[in-house]
Amino acid sequence: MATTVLEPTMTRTAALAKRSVLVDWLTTVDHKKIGIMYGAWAFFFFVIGGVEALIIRAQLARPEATLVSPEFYNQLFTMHGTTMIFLAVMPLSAMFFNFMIPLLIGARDVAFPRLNAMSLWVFVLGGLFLNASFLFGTAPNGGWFGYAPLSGRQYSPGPHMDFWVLGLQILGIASLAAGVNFFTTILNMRARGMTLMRMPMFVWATLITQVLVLLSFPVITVALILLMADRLFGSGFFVTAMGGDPMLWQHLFWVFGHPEVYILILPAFGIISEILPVFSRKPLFGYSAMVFSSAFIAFLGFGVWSHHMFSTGMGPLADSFFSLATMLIAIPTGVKIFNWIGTLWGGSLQFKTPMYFALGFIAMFIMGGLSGVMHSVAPADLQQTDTYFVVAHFHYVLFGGSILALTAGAYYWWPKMFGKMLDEGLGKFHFWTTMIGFNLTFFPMHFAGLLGMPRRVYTYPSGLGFDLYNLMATVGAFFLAFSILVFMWNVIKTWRSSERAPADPWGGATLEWTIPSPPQEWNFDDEPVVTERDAVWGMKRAAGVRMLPEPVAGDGKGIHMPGPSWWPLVVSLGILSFFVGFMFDKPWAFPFGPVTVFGLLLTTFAIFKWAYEAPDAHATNH
Amino acid sequence: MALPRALWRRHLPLGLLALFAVVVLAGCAGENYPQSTLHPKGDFAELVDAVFMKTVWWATAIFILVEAALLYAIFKFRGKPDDPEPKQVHGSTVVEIIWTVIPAAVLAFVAVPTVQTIFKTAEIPASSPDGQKPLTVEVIGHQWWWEFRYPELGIITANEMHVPVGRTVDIRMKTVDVLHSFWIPQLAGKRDLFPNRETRLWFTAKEAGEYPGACAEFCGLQHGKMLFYVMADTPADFDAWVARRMQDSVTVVPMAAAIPSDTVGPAADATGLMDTLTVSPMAQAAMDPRVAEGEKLFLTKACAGCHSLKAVGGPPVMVGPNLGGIGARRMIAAGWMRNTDENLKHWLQNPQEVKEGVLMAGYTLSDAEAEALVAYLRTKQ
Amino acid sequence: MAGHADAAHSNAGKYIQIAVVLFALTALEVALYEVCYGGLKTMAPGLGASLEPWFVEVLLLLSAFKFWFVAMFYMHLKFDMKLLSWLFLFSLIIAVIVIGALIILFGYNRGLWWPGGKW
Amino acid sequence: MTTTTAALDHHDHDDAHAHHTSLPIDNRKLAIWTFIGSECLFFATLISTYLVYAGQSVKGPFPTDIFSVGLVTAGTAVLLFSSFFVVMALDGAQKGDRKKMLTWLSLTVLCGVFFAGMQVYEFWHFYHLGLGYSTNLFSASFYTLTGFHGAHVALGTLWLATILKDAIKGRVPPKKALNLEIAALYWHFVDVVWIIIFPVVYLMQMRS
Repeated sequence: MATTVLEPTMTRTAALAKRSVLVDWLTTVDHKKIGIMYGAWAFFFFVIGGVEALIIRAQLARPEATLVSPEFYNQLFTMHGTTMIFLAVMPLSAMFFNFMIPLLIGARDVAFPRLNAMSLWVFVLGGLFLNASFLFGTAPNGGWFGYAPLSGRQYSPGPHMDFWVLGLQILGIASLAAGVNFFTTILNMRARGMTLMRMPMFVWATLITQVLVLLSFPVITVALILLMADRLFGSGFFVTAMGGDPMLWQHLFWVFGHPEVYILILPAFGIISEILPVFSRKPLFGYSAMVFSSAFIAFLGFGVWSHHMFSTGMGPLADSFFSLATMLIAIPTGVKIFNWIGTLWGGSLQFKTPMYFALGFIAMFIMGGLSGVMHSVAPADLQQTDTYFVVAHFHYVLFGGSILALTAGAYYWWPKMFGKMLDEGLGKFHFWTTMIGFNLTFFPMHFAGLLGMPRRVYTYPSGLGFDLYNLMATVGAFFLAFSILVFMWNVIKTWRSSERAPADPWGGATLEWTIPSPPQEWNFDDEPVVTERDAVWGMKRAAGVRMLPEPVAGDGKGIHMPGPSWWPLVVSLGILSFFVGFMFDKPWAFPFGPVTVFGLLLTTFAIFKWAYEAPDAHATNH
Repeated sequence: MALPRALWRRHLPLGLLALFAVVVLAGCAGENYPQSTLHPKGDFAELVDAVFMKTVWWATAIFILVEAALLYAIFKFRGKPDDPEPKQVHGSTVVEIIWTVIPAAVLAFVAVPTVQTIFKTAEIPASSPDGQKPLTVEVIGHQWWWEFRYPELGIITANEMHVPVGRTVDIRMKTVDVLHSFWIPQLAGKRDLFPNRETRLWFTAKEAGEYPGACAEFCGLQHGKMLFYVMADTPADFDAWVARRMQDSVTVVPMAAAIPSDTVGPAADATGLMDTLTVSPMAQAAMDPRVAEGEKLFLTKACAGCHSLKAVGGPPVMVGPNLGGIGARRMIAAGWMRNTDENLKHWLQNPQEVKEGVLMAGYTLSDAEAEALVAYLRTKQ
Repeated sequence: MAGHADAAHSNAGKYIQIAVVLFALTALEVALYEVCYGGLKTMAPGLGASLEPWFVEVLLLLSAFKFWFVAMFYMHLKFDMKLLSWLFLFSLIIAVIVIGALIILFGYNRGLWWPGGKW
Repeated sequence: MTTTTAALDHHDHDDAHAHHTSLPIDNRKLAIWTFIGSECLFFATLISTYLVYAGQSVKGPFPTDIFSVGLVTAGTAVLLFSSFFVVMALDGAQKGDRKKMLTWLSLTVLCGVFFAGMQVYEFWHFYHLGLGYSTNLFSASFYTLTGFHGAHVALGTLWLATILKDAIKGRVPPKKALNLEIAALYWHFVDVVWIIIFPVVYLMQMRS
């Protein structure tokens, strides 16, 4: 808003060249760099969570095994769940939100670039903080659901669950800030002519996901605050001796937890809805139905949380209500699957790797969806809940759903993000190894569960008939790990290749394919104008061409871009310090010790500096 | 990669299908799965199984139809890059309505029996199939073992619940510490245990047999080894079992054993009580001299501080499981190990090795001492 | 952008009127409490007794009015984009669902309105 | 801590103003409304907790032993008036009436300080009546609910004071009235939350 502060003799390029690479990435507010960092960190955490899973599977390969101690096992499955949900799948989705949303809606950046950078750094620091617990041998051990009173002070002394309670609060800040940011971005930064009903499906999915984040994360935040108060300040919210009720934790957790499931899967739906039309060369079937079904799923998502609690004995009325509400969700979800198949129908299917993964997603998600309907049958759920049947179900949804879709998205958008194509041969090899490994791992779990194997057990006796299924799952898990190695090899191979990707390798329908790969810092030389859904197909049709001509790189002259800033990173450090303080300050003072106070002051200070930072809106190459 | 790719293409679907078949068939094969939810042996489990199988058939039918449609589309509409643009269809309201209504109708077929079963299973029958009043059993969860009380009979036992076939069991549950979940898959679904609220469940065993159960709510370190057995006896066997519990040898239990549940460890002055103790007639009568030795050890080695051997009339609150009839139980260490002499000895000598974190500390026992204890406990039938 | 709502803005007089209403409603709330349970109970026992059964309902109603006035006029929802009202309303609906459901579920668990609902 | 993001939203001047917006509304105003929507669930959860636990404490002191309606009614009135003051200040800011803006904004900040002070006094008073944070279920849920509201008041006061400082230096011309409008929206929200808390916590709990 103030006048531009620019050294008149220095061009932007020269100014940026002076900064070291490290400083550039630490201070960047560019949504594309932030997106790439989200992806890199999320993949790092994904590998950690995967290694945890492999150790779990190795321990369970045989009955009565003693590979790991029960304590370490409990830490492993707690951190595996927490990591995969909060540090892998959510931020992998965030990678695409960050990189793709401004491109898909034809914007220069997100609404609040610095807030965006803050979300990233808070997420990274929160993730590192959670995993740092392993270094002290005190990783969280009370399950990703942290049920009280086991997670309370009496039954879980030591810092284990403190790491969890504080780590999730930190991560919640990142999610909420990103939620506000992307909600605003999508509603307010769309290209001219891009009405809501012309938005690409992934944008819709993102918008609805942000609504879920904004309305569900405050609930878990409060629940975590209550648990933190119990653990650190001696209150008794979940201590029955004081009149507290463990049921409250369960309700609050699942009021958040169920929408969270849709936070994990809706972006996947969005990615699939982008990929299928492009590789079927045919628009998405039933666009409006897809929009409304997403919205309906999200809304119902707030009314079904107690289906995670059928075994607590809520009474027949509540059980019936939550049973029926849960079944209702099957309808819009079915509509989605049918519409995807409708999109394929009559198309001219192009079998590239993204399409492979997208089709694999549909095939696997149907399975996860149907086992989900089985859970909605409350009496049947009394047999299934907390067994390997549930483990099988949600891995079909989260791996067979989310991860396959995110992988599809990675293959699809890789050329746009990095300017190089991932190898098709390796990609398809990756696909088949994934499908085999995935099904070999998780399909037998259905049976282990139905035959009576509970979840979260570090070992099981022989003679109950679980042995074969567990062995299969373990073999499958290592096969699945191999498929991830194939993907990593593909990435390295692509990295080292010098072949450049064209701007529009797939014949895309959305705006990102009209600009060079990778995009220039300012995204679009001219703000695009949209006149219809699948805007770029419209442009191609209007021009009578199959492919638009390769765009010429612009010089970005006169385009206002936000400048880099240190303050998002500093605020994140302040927030981290604030929360870490609660762990180490206990003996010093109640309730705020020096580290917490320092964190608070640093955060406040940095926010003020941030607020009054000169808006470095310099024009490029003026 | 030309060769492998061709191989993949040709054999992969078949291979997956074969694997699928093996897994499915293995799961259906019955008798080898004593903890199975698919082979109900009680009325509650049967009600659940009936509604579950309904869902399974619907789900399977839908699965086959939708996956078939998907596969058909994949194979039918393969295109080449230079094919002409296919017809640009944007959707169809009629089709959308159809595929909204049909699943809704299918769900109605699932929803109705679901709600019926919810209400059926929620209601504890007023009388058993055999006409008797249901037998009340109180289940108390502990980290990491199960206590069972029969208030009408005055019996307390642990980790092995005896029920008569044909008589409904009315279960009332509570936990003394964290949440647990009570689950005997062949007889009934799960029900969680809360510290502040009684939860209830019921079932009637239809066939005599030994039914393994497990804790199904994560409850800390040894959640994995919090197992138990339900022994469904014929009415005659059950009466015999009750009679044996009534006659459990009278063992002097130090008063200090009645310690509150949150304190841990042996009664402080258990050894001081030795002077007042007399060896029980039963131990004296036993042929094996180790039995008398074992009884002495049971009292001096602080076992009695946490465990009672009396199923009836023992102290109301004990830290450790009640051991009335321990000699005849199928399993030890909360359903984890077979109750053989060898295992029992190992357990007594190395409880932390068998079940790390369990409250039973290692009271150094020589081999001879452990064997004497085993011999003594074995007499508790 | 900032000026878009200016034309429709209510003037200071309107704001004062609303302030007065808010103050009056608050006074009514406190008075209701005083009559039913507080110091005025002895002075007007009949009135207190007749109002008492509706105490919670009336209080919630009065608060809802206050809430509505502040949101509509002070927060300009009445004059601003409809989207903002929907945004707020949708959040409030979810919030009320959560509060209501929890109260119902816990009341049920404690056997408050379903005899034998204690399991 | 979610409140931190609110401050950031407000102070974030990054919005690429060269870019048009799709809706006739500034990014920051949309963002604060989004954030307020999110905050609804934050307070709904706290209020739920308080209500679910009402009457569940196993030992005293209980609300009837502790609360006195007088002081908190004064605080309530002050908070309501501050909402009125801040709309007047905003009116001044939008019309370029600097004196009007400064007067009413100063009053608003004073109200914020008074309310926060009232709460600190109240907590101190309750503490000396034997109601520590972890004394019983009532105390913990009461302090958590009203404490987080108080933290919002404190943050809002700091925010408004910052704008007051800018305004005194002449940095809040009419075209920047949005800065005040956003803070005012947040302030009103804090007020409506109290409109719920006051009867639910204080008046209803005092029933004997």
